[in-house]
Amino acid sequence: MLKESFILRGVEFKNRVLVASGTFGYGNEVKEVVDVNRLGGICTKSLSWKPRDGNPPRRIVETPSGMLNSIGLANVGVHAFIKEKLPYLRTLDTRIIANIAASSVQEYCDVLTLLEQEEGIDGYEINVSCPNVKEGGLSFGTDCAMTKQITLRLRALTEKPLIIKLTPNVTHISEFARAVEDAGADAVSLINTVVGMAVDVHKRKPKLSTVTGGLSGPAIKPMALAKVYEAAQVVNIPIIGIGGIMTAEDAIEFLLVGATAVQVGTANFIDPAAGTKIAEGMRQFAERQGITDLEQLVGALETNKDFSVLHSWL
Amino acid sequence: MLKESFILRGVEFKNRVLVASGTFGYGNEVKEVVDVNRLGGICTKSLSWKPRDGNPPRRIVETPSGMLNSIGLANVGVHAFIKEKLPYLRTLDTRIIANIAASSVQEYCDVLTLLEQEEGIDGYEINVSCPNVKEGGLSFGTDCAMTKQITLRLRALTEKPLIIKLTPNVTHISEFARAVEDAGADAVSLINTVVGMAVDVHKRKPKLSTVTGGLSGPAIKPMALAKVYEAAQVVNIPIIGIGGIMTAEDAIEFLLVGATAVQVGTANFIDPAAGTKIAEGMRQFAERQGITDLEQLVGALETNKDFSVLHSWL
Amino acid sequence: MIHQFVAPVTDHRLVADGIHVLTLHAPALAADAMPGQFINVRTTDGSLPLLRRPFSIARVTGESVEVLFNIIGLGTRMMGARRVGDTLDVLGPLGVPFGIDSGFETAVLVAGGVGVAPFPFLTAMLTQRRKKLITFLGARSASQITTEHLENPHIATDDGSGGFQGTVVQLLERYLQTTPIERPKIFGCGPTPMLKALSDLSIRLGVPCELSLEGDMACGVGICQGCPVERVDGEKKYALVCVEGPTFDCTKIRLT
Amino acid sequence: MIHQFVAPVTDHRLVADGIHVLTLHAPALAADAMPGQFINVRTTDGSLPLLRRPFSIARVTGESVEVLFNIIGLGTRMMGARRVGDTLDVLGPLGVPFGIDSGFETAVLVAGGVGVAPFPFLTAMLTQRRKKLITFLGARSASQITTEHLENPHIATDDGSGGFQGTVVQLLERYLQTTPIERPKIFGCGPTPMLKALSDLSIRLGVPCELSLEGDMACGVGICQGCPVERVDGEKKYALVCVEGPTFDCTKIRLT
Ligand SMILES: Cc1cc2nc3c(=O)[nH]c(=O)nc-3n(C[C@H](O)[C@H](O)[C@H](O)COP(=O)(O)OP(=O)(O)OC[C@H]3O[C@@H](n4cnc5c(N)ncnc54)[C@H](O)[C@@H]3O)c2cc1C
Ligand SMILES: Cc1cc2nc3c(=O)[nH]c(=O)nc-3n(C[C@H](O)[C@H](O)[C@H](O)COP(=O)(O)OP(=O)(O)OC[C@H]3O[C@@H](n4cnc5c(N)ncnc54)[C@H](O)[C@@H]3O)c2cc1C
Ligand SMILES: Cc1cc2nc3c(=O)[nH]c(=O)nc-3n(C[C@H](O)[C@H](O)[C@H](O)COP(=O)(O)O)c2cc1C
Ligand SMILES: Cc1cc2nc3c(=O)[nH]c(=O)nc-3n(C[C@H](O)[C@H](O)[C@H](O)COP(=O)(O)O)c2cc1C
Ligand code: FES
Ligand code: FES
Repeated sequence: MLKESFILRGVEFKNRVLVASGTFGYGNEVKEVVDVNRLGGICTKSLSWKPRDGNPPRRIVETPSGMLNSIGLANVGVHAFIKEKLPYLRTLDTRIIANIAASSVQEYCDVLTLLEQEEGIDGYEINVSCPNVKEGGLSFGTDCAMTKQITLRLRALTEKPLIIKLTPNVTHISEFARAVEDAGADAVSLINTVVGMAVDVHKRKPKLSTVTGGLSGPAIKPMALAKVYEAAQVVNIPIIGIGGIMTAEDAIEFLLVGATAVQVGTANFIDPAAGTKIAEGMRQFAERQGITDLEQLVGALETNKDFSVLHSWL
Repeated sequence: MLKESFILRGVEFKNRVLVASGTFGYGNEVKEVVDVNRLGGICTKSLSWKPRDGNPPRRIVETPSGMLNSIGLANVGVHAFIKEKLPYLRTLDTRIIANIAASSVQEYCDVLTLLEQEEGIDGYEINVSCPNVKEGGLSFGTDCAMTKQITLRLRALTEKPLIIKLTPNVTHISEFARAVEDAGADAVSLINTVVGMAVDVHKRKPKLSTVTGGLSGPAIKPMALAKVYEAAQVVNIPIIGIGGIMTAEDAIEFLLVGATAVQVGTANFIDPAAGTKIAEGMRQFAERQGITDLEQLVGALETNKDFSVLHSWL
Repeated sequence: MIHQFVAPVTDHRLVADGIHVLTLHAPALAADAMPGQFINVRTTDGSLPLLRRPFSIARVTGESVEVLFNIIGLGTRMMGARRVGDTLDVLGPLGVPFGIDSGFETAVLVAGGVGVAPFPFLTAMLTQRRKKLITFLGARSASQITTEHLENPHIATDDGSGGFQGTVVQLLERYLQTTPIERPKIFGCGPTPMLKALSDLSIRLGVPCELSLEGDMACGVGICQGCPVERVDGEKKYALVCVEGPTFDCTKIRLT
Repeated sequence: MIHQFVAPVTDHRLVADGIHVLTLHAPALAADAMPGQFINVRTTDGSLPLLRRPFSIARVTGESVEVLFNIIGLGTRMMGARRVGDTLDVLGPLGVPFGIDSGFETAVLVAGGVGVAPFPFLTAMLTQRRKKLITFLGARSASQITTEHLENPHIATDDGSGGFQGTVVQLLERYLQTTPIERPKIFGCGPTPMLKALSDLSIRLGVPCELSLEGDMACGVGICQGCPVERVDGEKKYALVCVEGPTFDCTKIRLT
């Protein structure tokens, strides 16, 4: 029997494949075509204090082996989430991670505090790729001190697993990973989307209404793997790997470079059952390789120690 | 008649399509299949003081719509370049930009000083994505102060166009662009490759001998466009846009977001004549649009000012 | 109920210049689909194109479903290369169907280009319900027009090579000026500028009108929030084309 | 001289289990190519797969060139889908041909799997030069073996379904133990572990041996520096497979 589970601050996840925030809604949209209970967990769409309409169209642009999105965190808001979405999520036999977005440290705290009063939430994932309105809209997630502060504040408010979701749009993601580890986070998840843009040359306009957006999908997988590997060199808390995962092999690449678990994002749009299929594919891979616990793959990459990730010539 | 040319520190380039360093060798490898004189310019493979063997195999890995490389700056060295490669380059009717790589500030200076004594070099492009051996191998290009210092030192040594080639692997590329503008650079070129990796799940080893490598090709175009756009908001010196350009439309996207010219990289491997075809495609596009000078496209993107690149919610 | 399945292609033909019709054996879809709904199709195994492509359900016969499309870019090129015996990965039926049961006597179907796609199915269901039908079809030229499985077709072409020279909305307006229609309801599908003109006309004439919108979609099932269309009022600013549409009462949304 | 051109596919057939042969009309290539050289083929218009794929020139007849391949991944799958009348974008001939003119009397051709690809062409040119020829072919099983346009074939299969059961290098070694060969030279092509075994054997026996190497290539023309193989000595540490190879004297390089 293969051991697939992992534990985060005492909470057991039945397998190592979660679905990523914003790519699986609130769990009920595709319940007819996916057995969601076979997922390790569901990260909800980011929740803000108030509902958000999101950005004007166009919000989605396809790019070579990737997609740009500029959704603007359209979400029902935490109150409607509790009333309308959580009851269904509570019926599921999988871990529910509430993903939180906010435009001030206080808003992060308020949303989490409200959710703390509810049954059925197994942990939090904090989306720090949000504009800090106090600082003129600069992203929290590219400011290491802010990211640490958010972590410290939220850590004080909950005993549940606290996952900080890091943005790749920084020079050294390992600094951020270490900072949130120091501040008491139970795990980091990475990567969120990569800043990108696309232009309509005929209209001479950005294709997205917001000029830039977030790139996801297979195009970013090489970058995501490098970021996870970089973070894994410095932190001891679990890492949840995200970025362009389409197949079980992709997921195993993330485990090998140091991820304890993975999240599947864009792939859900192409195949709503992607997450469960990837979990199944990982089981088959493990069996073929005679592995008894997926933990054996975590960080099991053999590297030639003469070469080092950050210091090589390209 | 369409005006295609642009000028950098008094040097006129006949059109706005150059071939990127490391993707067109020393200009002579594909002369049988490309009319190199129809290029705006050729950026040589990075030149270091001594010849470099490069990294052990495997150096190339294909990824979805992209490729990773870890060449290790294999190059003949500046002395052999002058003796063996430059004589041919001198015979060409296109601009020759010597790209320089080094592992210390002094080495950058030495290589440039040596090249200054030679005829036939129209300008320099400085590859700062190199490990700084004095600082334990940390990349010059991710350290804004170092990047500025290199620029200042080299500026003092030449009156020819000096282009600093920026790495995308930083939080705010605009800071770097501004720093090198302040230090007297004539232009910035961006982006160099994006750090990425790929794993062989069966061998449990990185596919590249150096663990990580540089991602290039269509996969990175959205990111490259966003970086050029970001830099264009803050600098007045010309920007040369690079990253995933395969077609004339791609090149025009870069012009619209603020690039004065472009470099074509990975596309040369797929079609050695990519650069000349893209230049031709830009001419046709301009004609169809009734444009008389390609300069009219530079930075001509219409953006909705309510939204700003860095501060939007994703 | 949404199904995800791999459907064999049982027929592939051209019904007009550049207009392909693929027939899929898809019993569950055929059983559940209603006109105006769509399917989201994976056009390749690889990651290029990455996303599924939405197509209206053009016709249902027995256990078969037809899609009608023209070739626009890579995804439709991949579809156009499908031969009998190949398969397609399909998600559907998706979206809100056209409202066909009450409030009108005569259905006025107005299509621009491949916007004709949902109308053979709609025609069949309206005929079952004994509604009267008039169909207006617009295209660049006559060779691109198909009237298969449509009732009472009137044609407009940009180049005048067939029927009225002008847009399909102009043709409709002229028709309505001269011909009284009993309790009409307009059903429109086509490019957004055409839908906007149609919407303006129907509001001006006070004729109820439902439009099937296009939009950039990633998921097709209400998850990604990628397909907003502005609402005219209500507490939420946007509706999602994939789950609240693609069919909308034209007075409820603002096209731009 | 290197050519870049779009060649029509004039024939596509299977010569063994999973072994495709495509014939291209490519006069300039046919005129200039020598055995051991390769072409770099664009397998798709899009960016997936992004890079060209290298293939040995398998045979030249008149103005036609053949490539022989099996399906490994996406690129070869795209090649395998090519039909007569389709085209392929080709760059070539590339690389250093086999040394076929002097220093030997008998050519011993040793192929592992699709490593047989360059040998029909090599056989034709060696025959022209009145060399003696013996060919050793290895594969997983007999169904994957083609002996078309080869001379004097000896077969080894992993599963024993044809000829000797074992590797092609083991077969060669046994053969050489019992059969004297007049001034032999070995020409090898196949997967790297097989080439390594062949190289070891030929060095041990003191028989001259040229190998055609595989390697990951981006450009195929000596630009990208992506295809190094370690040299045994010399001032440079690596040779480039695409321009200094793909054929190498086995004593000059170190296979790993
Ligand atoms: C609900 C719905 C139903 C549809 N039904 C049909 C149908 O029955 N038959 C049919 O032929 N088409 C239909 N379409 C449109 C169809 O989905 C697109 O033509 C298809 O996605 C194009 O894919 P592609 O890969 O070939 O082109 P791409 O390479 O994706 O696009 C080529 C160009 O067309 C533009 N484009 C792509 N998709 C759309 C779109 N959805 N709306 C506007 N512009 C677009 C792109 O921006 C690009 O400039 C429908 C769309 C929707 C939303
Ligand atoms: C000079 C030269 C000549 C060749 N001649 C022939 C020929 O005549 N016939 C033929 O069938 N093949 C030949 N090959 C190999 C051929 O190029 C590869 O099989 C092909 O590139 C695979 O492409 P793909 O997209 O189908 O597979 P991919 O999807 O690229 O690869 C699938 C798997 O195979 C591995 N792989 C891919 N390419 C190579 C390679 N070149 N060497 C080792 N492993 C690889 C990949 O790492 C991956 O694991 C030659 C290679 C070289 C360098
Ligand atoms: C349409 C879309 C919406 C997303 N919304 C959110 C979100 O609300 N909160 C969040 O933390 N991440 C969000 N993400 C990021 C994903 O969770 C994930 O980090 C990213 O897409 C990379 O993974 P992928 O390549 O597998 O998609 C979104 C991504 C997409 C494509
Ligand atoms: C194989 C390879 C070698 C490269 N070598 C160099 C180099 O020596 N110096 C340099 O400044 N950039 C080098 N680059 C980076 C390119 O010049 C370019 O910045 C990058 O590839 C992005 O552009 P592209 O997507 O068009 O390839 C190299 C890129 C590749 C793919
Ligand atoms: S397409 Fe994803 S929400 Fe509509
Ligand atoms: S493949 Fe580019 S140098 Fe050999």
